[in-house]
Amino acid sequence: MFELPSGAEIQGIIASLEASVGFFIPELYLSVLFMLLIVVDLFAKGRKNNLLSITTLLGLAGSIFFIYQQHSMQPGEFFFGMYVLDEFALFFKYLFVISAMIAVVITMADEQFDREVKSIGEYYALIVAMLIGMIMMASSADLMMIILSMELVSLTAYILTGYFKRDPRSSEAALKYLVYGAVSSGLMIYGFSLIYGLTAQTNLIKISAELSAHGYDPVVMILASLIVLAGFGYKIGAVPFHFWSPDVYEGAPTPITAYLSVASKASGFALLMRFFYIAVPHVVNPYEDIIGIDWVSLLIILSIASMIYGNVVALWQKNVKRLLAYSSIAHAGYLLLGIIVMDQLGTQATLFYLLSYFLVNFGAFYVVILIANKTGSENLDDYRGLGKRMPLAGAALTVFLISLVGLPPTVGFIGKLMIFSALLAKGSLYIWLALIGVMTSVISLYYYMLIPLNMYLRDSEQHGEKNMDSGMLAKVLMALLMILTLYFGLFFQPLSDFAKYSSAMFGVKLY
Amino acid sequence: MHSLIQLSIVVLLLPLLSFVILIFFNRRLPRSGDFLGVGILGTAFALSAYIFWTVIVQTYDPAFRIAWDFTWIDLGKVPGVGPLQIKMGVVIDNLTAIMLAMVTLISLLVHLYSTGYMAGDKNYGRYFAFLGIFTFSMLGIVLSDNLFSIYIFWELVGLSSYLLIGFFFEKDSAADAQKKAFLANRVGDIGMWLGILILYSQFHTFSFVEINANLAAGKFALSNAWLTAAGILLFMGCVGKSAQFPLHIWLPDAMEGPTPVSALIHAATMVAAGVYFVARIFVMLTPDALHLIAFVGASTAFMAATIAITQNDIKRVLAYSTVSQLGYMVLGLGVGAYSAALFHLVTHAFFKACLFLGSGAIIHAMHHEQDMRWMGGLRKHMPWTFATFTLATLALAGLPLTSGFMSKDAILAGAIGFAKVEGGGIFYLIPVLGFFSAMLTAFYMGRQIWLVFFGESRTHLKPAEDHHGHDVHDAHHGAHDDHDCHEEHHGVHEVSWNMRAPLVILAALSVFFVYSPDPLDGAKGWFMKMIQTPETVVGEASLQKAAALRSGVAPLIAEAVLPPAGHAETDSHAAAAAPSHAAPAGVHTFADPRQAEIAHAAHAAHFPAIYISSIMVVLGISMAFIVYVFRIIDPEKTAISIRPLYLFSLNKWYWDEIYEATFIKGSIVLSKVFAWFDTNIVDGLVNGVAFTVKKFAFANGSFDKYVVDGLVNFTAFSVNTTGAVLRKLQTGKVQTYVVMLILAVFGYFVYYFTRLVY
Amino acid sequence: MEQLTTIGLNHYLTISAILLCLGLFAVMTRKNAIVILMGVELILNAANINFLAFSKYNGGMEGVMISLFVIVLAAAEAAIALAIVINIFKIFKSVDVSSIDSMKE
Amino acid sequence: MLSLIVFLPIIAGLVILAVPSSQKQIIRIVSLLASLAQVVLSVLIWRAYDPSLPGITAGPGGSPLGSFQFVEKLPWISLNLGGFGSLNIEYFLGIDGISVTMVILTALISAIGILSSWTIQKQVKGYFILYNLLASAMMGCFVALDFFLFYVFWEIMLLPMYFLIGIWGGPNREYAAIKFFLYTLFGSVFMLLVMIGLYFSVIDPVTGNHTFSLVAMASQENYIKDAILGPDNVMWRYVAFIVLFIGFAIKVPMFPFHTWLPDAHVEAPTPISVILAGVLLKLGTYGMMRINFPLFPEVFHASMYVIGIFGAINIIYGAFCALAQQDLKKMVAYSSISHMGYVLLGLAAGNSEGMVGALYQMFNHGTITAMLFLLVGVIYDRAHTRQIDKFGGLASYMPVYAAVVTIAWFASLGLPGLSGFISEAFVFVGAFSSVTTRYIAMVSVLGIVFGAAYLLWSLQRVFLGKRKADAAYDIEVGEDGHEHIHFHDWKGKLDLDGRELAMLVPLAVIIIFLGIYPMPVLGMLTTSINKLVEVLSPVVMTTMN
Repeated sequence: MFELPSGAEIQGIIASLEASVGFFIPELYLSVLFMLLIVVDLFAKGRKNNLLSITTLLGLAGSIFFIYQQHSMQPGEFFFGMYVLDEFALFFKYLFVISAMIAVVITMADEQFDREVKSIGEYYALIVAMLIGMIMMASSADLMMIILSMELVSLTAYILTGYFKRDPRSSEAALKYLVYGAVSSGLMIYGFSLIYGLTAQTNLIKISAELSAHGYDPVVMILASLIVLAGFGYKIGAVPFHFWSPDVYEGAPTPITAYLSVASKASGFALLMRFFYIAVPHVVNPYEDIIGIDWVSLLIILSIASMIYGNVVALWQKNVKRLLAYSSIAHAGYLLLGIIVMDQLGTQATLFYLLSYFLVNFGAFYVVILIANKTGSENLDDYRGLGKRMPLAGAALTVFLISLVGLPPTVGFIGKLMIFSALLAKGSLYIWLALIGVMTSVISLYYYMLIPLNMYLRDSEQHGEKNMDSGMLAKVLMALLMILTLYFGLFFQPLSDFAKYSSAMFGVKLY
Repeated sequence: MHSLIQLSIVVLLLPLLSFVILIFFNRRLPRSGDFLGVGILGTAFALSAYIFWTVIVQTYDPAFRIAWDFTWIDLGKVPGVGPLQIKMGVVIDNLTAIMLAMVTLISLLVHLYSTGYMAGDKNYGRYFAFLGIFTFSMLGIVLSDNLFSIYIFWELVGLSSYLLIGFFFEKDSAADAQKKAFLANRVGDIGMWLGILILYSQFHTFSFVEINANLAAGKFALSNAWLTAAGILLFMGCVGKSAQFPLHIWLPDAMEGPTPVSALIHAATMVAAGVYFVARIFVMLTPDALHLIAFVGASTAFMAATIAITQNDIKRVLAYSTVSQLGYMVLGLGVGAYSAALFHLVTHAFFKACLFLGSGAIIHAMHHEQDMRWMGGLRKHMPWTFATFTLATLALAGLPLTSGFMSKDAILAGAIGFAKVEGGGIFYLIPVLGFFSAMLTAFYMGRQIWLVFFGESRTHLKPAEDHHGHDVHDAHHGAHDDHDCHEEHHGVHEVSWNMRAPLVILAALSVFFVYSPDPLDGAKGWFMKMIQTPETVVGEASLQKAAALRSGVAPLIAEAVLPPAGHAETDSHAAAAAPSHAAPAGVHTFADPRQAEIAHAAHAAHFPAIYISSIMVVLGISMAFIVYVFRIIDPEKTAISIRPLYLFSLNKWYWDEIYEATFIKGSIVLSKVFAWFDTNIVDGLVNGVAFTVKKFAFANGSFDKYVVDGLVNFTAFSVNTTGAVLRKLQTGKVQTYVVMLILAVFGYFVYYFTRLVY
Repeated sequence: MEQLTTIGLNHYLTISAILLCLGLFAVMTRKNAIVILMGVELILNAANINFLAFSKYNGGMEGVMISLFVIVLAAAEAAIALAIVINIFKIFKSVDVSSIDSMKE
Repeated sequence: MLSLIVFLPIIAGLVILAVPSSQKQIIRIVSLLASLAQVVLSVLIWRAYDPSLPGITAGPGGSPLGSFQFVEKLPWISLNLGGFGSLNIEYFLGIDGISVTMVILTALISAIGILSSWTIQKQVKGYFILYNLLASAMMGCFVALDFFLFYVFWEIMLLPMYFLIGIWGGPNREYAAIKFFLYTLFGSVFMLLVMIGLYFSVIDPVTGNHTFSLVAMASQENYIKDAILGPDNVMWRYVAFIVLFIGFAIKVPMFPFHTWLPDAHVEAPTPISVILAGVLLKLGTYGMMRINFPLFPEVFHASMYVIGIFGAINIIYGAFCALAQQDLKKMVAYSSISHMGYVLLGLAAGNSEGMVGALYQMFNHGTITAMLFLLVGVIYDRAHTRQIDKFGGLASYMPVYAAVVTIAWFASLGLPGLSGFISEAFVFVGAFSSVTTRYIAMVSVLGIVFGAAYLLWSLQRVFLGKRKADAAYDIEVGEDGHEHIHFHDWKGKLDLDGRELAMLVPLAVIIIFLGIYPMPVLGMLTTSINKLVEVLSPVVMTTMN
């Protein structure tokens, strides 16, 4: 049935592979780092080894150099269309690498690790592995790469979630994550198989061309789209595919929660955007799309449900991590708004929002960790009176939360501004979406402000003389994140320009 | 600027100076600075007297008028109107000159009197400060050349009245009275303010001259009903300030203030300001408005008189008499007897001030006993007071040879003439009420004189528990320690010179020759000659013009809205020159037929009015004699036999109770309802929304539960039931999550499948 | 008749759909974590059958490649899943998924 | 100049940040100096302000700076948005007649608020940092001419306010603070959408780019015809106007969006009440005058009647609610609602008299209500209660206090000779002259009576008469035979002390002076208001009918 390739063809394949490897250096480098970390771990046995974490940090920092070099490369496909390199992917590479670095840093700060695990062991290696998976998710242009990279991310995430083996909540979270994730990705793969069946292609661009050229059976296409969407929805944590996320965020080690809520979610968005923009045929006006795969209305429902559900349910949360989990569901809704408009401005807005969310969410989780180190709790009630005892942490957390609400002068406000601008730039078409967006953000104010409310407006019951100093390094980092949040809220041009630059995606032209 | 204008401004500002100095420094000045108040007022009076001399005596021209104004607020070039300025200004004409002199004179006398009466009060200095600001505001009203500044000073007069009524603010009754006075005045003021607004909205000016000119030119673009409404609304200001029915209720209560204040403010000047104001706007009043004014005046005069006959408090009798007399003045203006009404204003000011100061002397001497039932026989102890009080009483009752006789007669003559011209019928009610009130006046004043001055002292008859006068006058204790040692009536003696002198001066001013050589005809005197009824600007002619302009094609805005100031006079003079109606000698000629007829008829009714009113006064006095002197009819028994009527009068026609039950209770209930509405419904709705949002999260816990009305309850309930189903979903069991995942996909699929099929 | 006698694409697809449903059914209803994991395997294998079938009928190699990778993935997933389940059993002394619900709402 | 006056408090806040929190006096003095410098600057601005320049829209020849004064315009953000041109946000400050009065008011009230904050003992450092942040943001709102900048300042105000009420407030402060926050945010998020919509609808005539400049937005010819808020899109223009109006109305606060105000006032500490009533409420009506009305003149024209009705409801409803209050501060809060109703009514009139009255009323209400709240604070400091029926007869024992109260109370009820009267009078003059709002004005004058009713009634119950049986103070007969009163645990001077006089006397002087001679303020704003009226009425309105 299949003919073996001739020698010349093999030569060509080898040449192509050799050429492609040149575009794959950061990933290769990170893979080396991954293995190196395992080796280092073997040598350096320790409860919480700074050597290991610093190696990770340095290694990750080194990868930025390689990623930076890719700017000069021509955007394009390689590895036979399996993989692309474009500004869009580069954006996410930076985002993920820095996320991983921050995850490492806040892991170093988290004292829970000292209590829970004997050895930090392969923890950092797993973070790097997850990073590789996410980078590949952002660059995949082929169904097979998508499956592989997504599974890489998922599998490492399961392990990291359950990393506190003796903590029942951590284990429970891992199990739930595992079952839900496995089913979702299984369904997604099944959906891919249907798409493959319809088009006989696995490359996104080719799928798009095939669908446009020959048409398709709408019922099958709906089914395939829906179950693929289930997989993506699970990754971005959007309603109604969000169910895993509150439990997992609550149970996972806090650095992992932060990492998941920012980087993993962003990778899901990267994938969604690429798949959505490229593989799905659409014309400029989404309402003229072929019935049956009206992805825009699919995403609209997803988005509205996320914004409302996330914000409304968050009102009742007593655990700060869980509260932030629901908030992250809501933010997935806002991010989807930017994708819905399906134009260059929307993409730019989404990317900007991701940046702001990345900055702020890490900041918030970092402070939560620092507070948990001192109080040993993530419960809202235990935040009482903290504003006085930890003034900088309180101030920083307040700034982060304000940014999450989307109030000036924080970067979160600019994010919302960009998203709503993208919506309103379409004229009156999406005004109602913007209305839901702003209304739900008012609701969100209430639960976000519960934290400053407890920190400042209420006095704590116990007057422990406990040392509440979180250390110089932590303070500097906290202050840095806070100042960045404020600075980019006022002078957001660099971020925004970067987002604009990064909105260029190979294989599709956005207007 | 004319030198008289300059002087008048000095006169205006002097009392203000007195206020400023005394309010800040009274505690640092010797004698709390009373000499300063008296001195400043003396200067003011001297200057006013000079103005009076120059204007009335030297110039002696009925049309005398000088004015000066300055731009107070410049609104720039207003779109749709053009350059717009709010001006403030001073006008001096004969009326102003007379009023200036009158106000400063009475104020000076009251200042002087108060140095005796108020001596020893702990807030002595502040008292004079308040008198100063009152005088300032009153002079402001008198001098104003526009509605806006009149309104300003009008309110300031209200403030000073408020401050002075509540001078003994520790007394709850005083505090109540001051609030009542201010609020009743405010009710009137909003009417006045609306009237001003109607005129302003048409002409974009507050100035009398410009408004009159525009009205005369027929530029009033709204219907005549609006014009009438404007007049009536402006008159509401007078209703409040001059205590006309139905806002008269505050004036008797205002007697809670110190008696000299009652004399100055609540008898002579402030309450007369309302009448003065109606005189100022007289020319803009349409016949309909005038009718209403006349009826209000007549009913006030009658009602107050019927109340006065049963009151026991010496000051309350005088207060109701004041209301009644103010009714006369308003009646006079309403019937078009302009100069008569103003004449009565001035004469009444003097004799009523005299009466109040006299009663003050009595009260002072009686250790703050105000109930006439426990007085009596004071004639012997207080001859000066008795003499002046009696003279003023005669003037009030309207006996010939007094000033009151002339002015009241002129008003009643006008009323008869008016009734005739208007075609009789209901309009005859006005003179009838007027005459009847004259009789009642004579009766209750006779009663008062008798009860107070004649007979034997009845101090010992006073029930002991009723002896509360002292308690409420704590403030005076210090001053009257020397009196208190004389337990009984023997303590009563004549007051000191500084209280006596004002009485004498005021009494002297109640005699006829001050005003007119002929005791029977005020019209022969200088006053009636100087103050002549002005020509209306809303007569037939201008109303027709206005109607023509309204219906006509001429675009109003295109025309220059404001003719140069002063046109009004030339217009009216030109019109007056036209001999449209042959007028009898001594009667001012009018272009407006209605005014001319009334003037004519009033002139004709002069002597009938004299006869009738004399008869009425004699009747009244004889009745008083019959009842109180000869005791032919026993007042107590009569009171019992006509008890309902007696109570009706004693309780002041139950107006206070009616207002209490309706407006005051109503407002308070309404305010409670609104407040409840605010916290429960308006706020509750908001909270309800928040509540619903929270319920939607199907969780429980405490939330700021405020009032949840039925609607919100229902919403919460229905959301709750939905929540009960939804609650099963988020169980923490991962399999449920998977089920939800599948369901979501399936739901989506069904949705799109149906869309696809249909 | 041909539909019944000749094994065509639709037969593969039907089988895979049935497998998928069985897998989902297992995941949704079974208490035992291990059985749930088996359900997941069924889902993945359903996809594999699809890929292979389509690959055969479309004439490309991609489906075969993907199914190979998915098999490897399934193995990796199973390994991790078993590790987690063992850990769960250590802590909760049970692998009954429905009883592990300490975090909710 | 304007940048300086805006950022002075923030600079002070940064300085305070460096001061150790134990040095309370230094912290206070730094804040006071900054606010006094603000006052000085505002006076300089007042002196240098040229009242003949109208402002409001683009100046002669379509100058993008308009005829604004003290303009500072710097490019701030310039983003390339691909197909949508470039996003230009400017740091654009400037003042005209509308804002210059508000700038002066803000500087004044901020300084007085600082003085009033002297008694704050709890977390002084944090308090003054937040206070200064608030002061800067308020000032920024009034001088910003770029919508984006305005919005940023507008939102920055919320957080400090939340904490100032929430931390230093009364017993129910959590509820009040979050209520304030939620309400205001609810209003402003819609403003955000309108802002974006306007951005896409307006072209800067000079650069040809979309712009946030309020000056460009105020000229209807700069709108793209078929843009979302362009002239063709009538429905969305109405919607935008309404939501923008609601956003500002919440701040005003207009019935039925007012319920946050009584709660916030009752719970807030005195200086914050002063700021809230003195400046923050003005932002609502200022926003209407600066943004809401000139940007949508035809919608404004169509909705004058409705705005007027809401104004009347505010006036009368507020007065009635005030009448029923037992808490003195709550009464003053409701009186604010009533008085802001006058502003709304004046705006609804749409003519110069009404608008001048409205703007002047904003200024006067700022000073008068500040005084009212300060006075309530004085008695609260002493008695620890504000229940009206817990006093009585205070005038005898605290004569100076009673005198100042009388001035403030009468100013509030609109007594001539005090500034509140002139503004109320102009509001009525304007409202009555406008055909649209004539009957509304006729109803609203009832507010004058009820305003007098609740003020006089409270005055009587607190100051006049005799001590109530359950009063918050005791009467003692001193050695000299005179009666004295004393409040439990109050160590300071019984009557007003020097600091309190320093806060109250300047306000009283301003109130009296501006009541007698209003031109110093009115002179600055008439040109702008006339221009605004022109902008608002495409066809020259006639008030003759």
